[in-house]
Amino acid sequence: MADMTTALGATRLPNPVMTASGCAANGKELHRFFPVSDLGAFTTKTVMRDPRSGRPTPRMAETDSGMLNSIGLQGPGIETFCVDDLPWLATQGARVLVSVAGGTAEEFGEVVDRLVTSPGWPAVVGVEANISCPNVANRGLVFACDPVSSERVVRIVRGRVPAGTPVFAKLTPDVTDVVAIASAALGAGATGLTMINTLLGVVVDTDRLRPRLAGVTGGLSGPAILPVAVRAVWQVTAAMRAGLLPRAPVIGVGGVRTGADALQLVAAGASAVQVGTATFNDPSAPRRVLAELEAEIDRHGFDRFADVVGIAHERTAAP
Amino acid sequence: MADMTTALGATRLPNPVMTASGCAANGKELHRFFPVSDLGAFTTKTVMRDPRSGRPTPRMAETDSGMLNSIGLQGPGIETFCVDDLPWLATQGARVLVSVAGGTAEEFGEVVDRLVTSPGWPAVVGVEANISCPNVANRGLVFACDPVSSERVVRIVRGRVPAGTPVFAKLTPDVTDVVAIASAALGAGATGLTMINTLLGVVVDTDRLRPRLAGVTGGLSGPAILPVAVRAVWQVTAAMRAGLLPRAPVIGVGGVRTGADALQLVAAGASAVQVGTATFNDPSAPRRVLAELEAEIDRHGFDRFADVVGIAHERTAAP
Amino acid sequence: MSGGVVRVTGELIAVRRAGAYHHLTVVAPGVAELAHPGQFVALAVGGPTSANLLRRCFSLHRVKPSGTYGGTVDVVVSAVGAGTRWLTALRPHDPVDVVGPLGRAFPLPAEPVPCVLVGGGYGSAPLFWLAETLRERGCHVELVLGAASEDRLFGVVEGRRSADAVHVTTDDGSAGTKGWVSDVLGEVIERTKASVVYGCGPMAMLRSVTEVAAAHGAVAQVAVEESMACGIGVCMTCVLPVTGADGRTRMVRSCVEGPVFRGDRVRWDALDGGITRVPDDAVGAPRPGGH
Amino acid sequence: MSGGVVRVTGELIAVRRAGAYHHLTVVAPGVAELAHPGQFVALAVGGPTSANLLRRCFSLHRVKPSGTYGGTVDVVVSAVGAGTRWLTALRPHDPVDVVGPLGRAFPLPAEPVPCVLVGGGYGSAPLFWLAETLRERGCHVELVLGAASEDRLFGVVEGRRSADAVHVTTDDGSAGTKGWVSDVLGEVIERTKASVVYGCGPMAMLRSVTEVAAAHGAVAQVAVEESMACGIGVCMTCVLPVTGADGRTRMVRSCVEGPVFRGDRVRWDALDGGITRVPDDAVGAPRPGGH
Ligand SMILES: Cc1cc2nc3c(=O)[nH]c(=O)nc-3n(C[C@H](O)[C@H](O)[C@H](O)COP(=O)(O)OP(=O)(O)OC[C@H]3O[C@@H](n4cnc5c(N)ncnc54)[C@H](O)[C@@H]3O)c2cc1C
Ligand SMILES: Cc1cc2nc3c(=O)[nH]c(=O)nc-3n(C[C@H](O)[C@H](O)[C@H](O)COP(=O)(O)OP(=O)(O)OC[C@H]3O[C@@H](n4cnc5c(N)ncnc54)[C@H](O)[C@@H]3O)c2cc1C
Ligand SMILES: Cc1cc2nc3c(=O)[nH]c(=O)nc-3n(C[C@H](O)[C@H](O)[C@H](O)COP(=O)(O)O)c2cc1C
Ligand SMILES: Cc1cc2nc3c(=O)[nH]c(=O)nc-3n(C[C@H](O)[C@H](O)[C@H](O)COP(=O)(O)O)c2cc1C
Ligand code: FES
Ligand code: FES
Repeated sequence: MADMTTALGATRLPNPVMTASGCAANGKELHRFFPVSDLGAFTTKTVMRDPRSGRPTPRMAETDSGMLNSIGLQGPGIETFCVDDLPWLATQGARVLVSVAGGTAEEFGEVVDRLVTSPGWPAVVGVEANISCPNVANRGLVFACDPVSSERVVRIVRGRVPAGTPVFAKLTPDVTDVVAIASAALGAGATGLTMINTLLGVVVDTDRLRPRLAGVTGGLSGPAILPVAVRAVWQVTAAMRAGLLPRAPVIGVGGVRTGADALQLVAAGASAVQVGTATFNDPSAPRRVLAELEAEIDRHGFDRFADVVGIAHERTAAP
Repeated sequence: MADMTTALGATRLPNPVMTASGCAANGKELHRFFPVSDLGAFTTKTVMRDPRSGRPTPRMAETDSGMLNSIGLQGPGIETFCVDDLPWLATQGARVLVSVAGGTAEEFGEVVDRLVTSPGWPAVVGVEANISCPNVANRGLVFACDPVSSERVVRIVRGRVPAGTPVFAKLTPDVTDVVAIASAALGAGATGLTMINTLLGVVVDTDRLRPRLAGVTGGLSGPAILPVAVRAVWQVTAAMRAGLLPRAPVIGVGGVRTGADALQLVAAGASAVQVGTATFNDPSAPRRVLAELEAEIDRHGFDRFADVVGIAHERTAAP
Repeated sequence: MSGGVVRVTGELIAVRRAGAYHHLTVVAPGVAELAHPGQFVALAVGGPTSANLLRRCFSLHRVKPSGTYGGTVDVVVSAVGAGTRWLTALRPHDPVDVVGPLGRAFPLPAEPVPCVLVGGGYGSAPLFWLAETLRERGCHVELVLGAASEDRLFGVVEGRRSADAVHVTTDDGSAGTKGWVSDVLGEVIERTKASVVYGCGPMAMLRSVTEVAAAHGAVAQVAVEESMACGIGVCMTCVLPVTGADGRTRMVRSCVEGPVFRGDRVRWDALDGGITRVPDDAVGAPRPGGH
Repeated sequence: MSGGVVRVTGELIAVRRAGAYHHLTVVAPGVAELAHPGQFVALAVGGPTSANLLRRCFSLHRVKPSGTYGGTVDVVVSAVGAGTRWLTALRPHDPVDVVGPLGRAFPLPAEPVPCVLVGGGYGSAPLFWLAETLRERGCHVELVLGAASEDRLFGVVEGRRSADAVHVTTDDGSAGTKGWVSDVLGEVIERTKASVVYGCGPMAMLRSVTEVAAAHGAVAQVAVEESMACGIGVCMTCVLPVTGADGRTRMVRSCVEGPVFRGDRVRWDALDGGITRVPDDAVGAPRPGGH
């Protein structure tokens, strides 16, 4: 069997499959279906400084091969996270990628400050800055829609996370030029990039003739968006290979349901893969995707997972 | 039965359902399944100045609830279009929305110049400027990714199309701020907007471990993208209702397979709807969608289609 | 690992019409053994080529922990959309992908007190098993079953076997008393001296069941039906505002902390026209000027 | 309106294994009546909840314009992916959504000349009907059927009824001559003095069939298999470079101008490793510096 280890900056993970933030809560629920420590890492629900109730309901709408959600980052806040959730994950032996956010750049910093003092901190293998959330200071424009805001947040997070711990910036695909945002994040010191968050969408309820979500807009996720995720990973990796961006690890996410889906992201350049919405269909999806991805790597006769990362760039004839 | 007529600027159409450009060729093939004159309008395959061979194959990849295509605007050029295709459509009594493009802003103008002299011109109810195509002069960046390029093209097309004939600018969703592009197009004199073109995507062939499309990237279409189309129409319509954009008709396109799908776009603000990829599944999809949309309007008890346009904005509680 | 829930590819062994509904029996080894009345299962729909990613949730109507085929679960399905139409078109021996049992069951009284069980439409599905469980514990049990019309009533005959009495209402008077369950509920509570009222059905009904129960000195335990993307507690789509023992309202997940809630704890005031607001006094509610 | 093609919801009446393949018979009124050998049908897959939007194309194996159930069409399906697995798992009486007949049929010789028909794998499916049609016109017909292994041969027995002789090759020698169809084809053309060779199968085979035919003075008519999104001529995904009567190469749609082409008109030089280039001399080919 192939060596499935993968490197995210200085951190080495036993395998490249993770949960996606917000699609696995903080571990206890999925642990009923498989041991959370089986995964390369467990990505937690984005945590903010204070408790948040999230948005009104309906918060979800099914769409063809996907769904729309508008949870609104409901959560108990960083204090409860550090006291209840992180220690539990640590006890299970999980490697934790902690997703953080703030309504302002400074709030990201406050969340990280509290996080690094948590007794569970040793279980943390990285911090994912979810910059695909609204910037209160900038008319609610998503941080990751703007290179300057992206830069500011990443710089603060990077400054407060101990140097040995990787920081990933999670990008939205809803931009004209994802490479420009990636460049801003890496320029500000991000170890790597997580791509992609959901696409902005609206579903109209054709009985009530109004938006189905109480919050009108929501994020589109699921297999429907896999080609967009593969494209985003492809573009950023291509820019790195062309020397237009510093080389950095990419975590691919968006629409992964099978090991073959994961392999698409990996061949396009992802060093790790997160499984989100598919978990709602199959509670053991992240664990199953890992097994299937291992089988794919073996089928192709590779000895090491790392040899497959970005391989599709090499196998593409020059246009 | 409800009055299904709809207005696109000065033009009145008997009903709001059209083919989508590039998904119906130029009419002869679909005419075997239903009379093309049944539709509100027939949108032709984007035509450029010269004959074009398009891109190498494979040009398509199926995706979950959608597909990727990279046709590369294959076509016989405006001369053949004017001699063969437009007269045939005119003979059938079709109302034709002619989709035009160019590798440069000036090429758009040349295509229109030839078009307006065509004997088939009286059948033309509008010109759709497909500005979601690469701008040769600007590193191949899609015109509609940039407000300045969008403006330039629309100004040229508007200047060469007789004043009574509406000009629609077809926008890509692959931008940070679709309202800004809409604003540029309307500012340059577009009668209205067609939204959306495909989303950029990549599919990796997990057997060959290389992109499935010979051209690497392609456009994602089909039901998978309906929520993105509805969102784009929603945002632009909301901006119009808020007085941030001049009021103008919107043609909704992206993922429509049923009358209920069409109704989503209409309730979000579209005055007409185009059916694209669904035609590959069901050759009579545009005609069927029209019948189903009529049934939906009747079911809701509306007398006039026009009363449903944008209704979801009125029925949404202020956030 | 299982923690009281399993995922299993079961097999449909029977599907039969029951008025406007379909009654499905599925072999689902492991589910029946763990289940209690009020819990639900989440079924995948559409098969391997499905565009419908999300599971559909159904109350457990009955379970048989063992049997000729292994444990079976029964559900009652109203075919209203793509997923339920697919499920009700299945044929015996077709595979059915089941996750369950899910959610919190109806809490059972410690003492053999009289109980009234109120079901609206297919909402009555879990009540017969509950009735039998309560009667085994010595409770006097009466059922109130309501629906829009006779064909949308479920289990009236079954109810006569499971409970001490059955009362029927229909909106159009096509069976039983013309009117709503709430019109007869007060009288039944009074006469039976019920101290617990269990309810399952549409939200508006649960609200009035809660009100009528309170007015007659009974506690309401209601099983709510919120849109659920995951059913297992990981997505936060299924929340509704519920007041905790500490008196504070939180947006809680109805799939793991429910679907059964004490009626008087649900913030019915936040529910209106298909939208549930976040009450201003909820923990973490948006404050003017941001959080 | 029909213009030689219909869309119809048919009904599967039989599905049986044939070696590595499944042989499906579908009642599809209207299709059989219009069809000719070499044409194909496009079948929808996955049913109403399907995530697979695109139809799958299959050569018509046989048609019966009338019969107990109305006109039927037969196809031979190799289950290789999501859509073909779904089709081959269907059961009798399941609905099958058919568009057809599609494409250009094999052109038939005006004179009763000897013909050789070459099929690779399931590519032999349309050849038996073609063989019978040719023999009705007085042609001497021999078949060459090849596959990787015996189980991937289709119709050897049927071929003996339909044609004057059948020659078999397999890559692994598990049946007939070990080797490729092209290894035996030359000899068969020479012996029968065939003037037309019909081919259906993988692209590489069609290329060598074309070459061998040319080397022995015969014309090749080959049915190609390109990825098709629509099958009806509206999407431009299925193109390949073909030289026209005017000597100029164009990217032509194989679904409406094919799938049958004269082998010597196909620009095989542009096909390599699963990618088909646009030849530099094609009409409208990209020129350095743009179009
Ligand atoms: C705890 C619980 C128990 C339930 N018990 C039963 C039962 O015993 N019998 C029964 O017939 N139905 C029951 N329902 C409702 C049932 O889940 C929905 O009718 C079903 O999901 C509709 O699916 P669809 O594909 O037919 O409809 P669609 O409208 O196509 O569904 C689209 C999406 O909306 C969701 N949705 C639609 N309607 C509902 C609804 N009423 N409640 C929750 N989600 C919905 C679906 O799950 C899906 O995600 C229950 C729901 C819950 C949450
Ligand atoms: C004119 C024509 C005639 C054909 N005749 C037969 C036949 O008689 N018997 C038979 O078994 N197969 C035949 N094929 C091939 C058959 O269409 C494919 O095997 C089938 O589409 C694969 O679908 P899938 O869902 O199983 O595979 P997937 O890989 O899931 O399909 C994904 C997409 O790729 C397309 N695709 C995949 N493989 C092929 C292929 N080999 N050729 C064209 N498109 C492909 C599919 O149509 C679909 O759009 C024919 C194809 C064409 C174009
Ligand atoms: C219900 C739901 C909640 C989510 N919450 C978060 C979140 O809190 N933080 C975050 O970074 N991404 C969040 N996401 C986005 C996912 O992490 C992921 O980026 C996206 O869903 C695409 O992956 P998928 O298609 O595998 O789900 C959420 C997605 C869903 C569906
Ligand atoms: C095969 C194919 C070819 C297309 N060609 C064009 C084109 O020439 N011009 C254009 O403006 N849009 C073109 N489009 C985009 C469609 O017109 C439409 O905007 C898009 O596909 C979304 O709609 P749909 O989901 O209904 O297909 C093409 C789409 C497909 C799938
Ligand atoms: S349905 Fe996902 S948390 Fe309840
Ligand atoms: S498959 Fe669409 S044009 Fe041939």
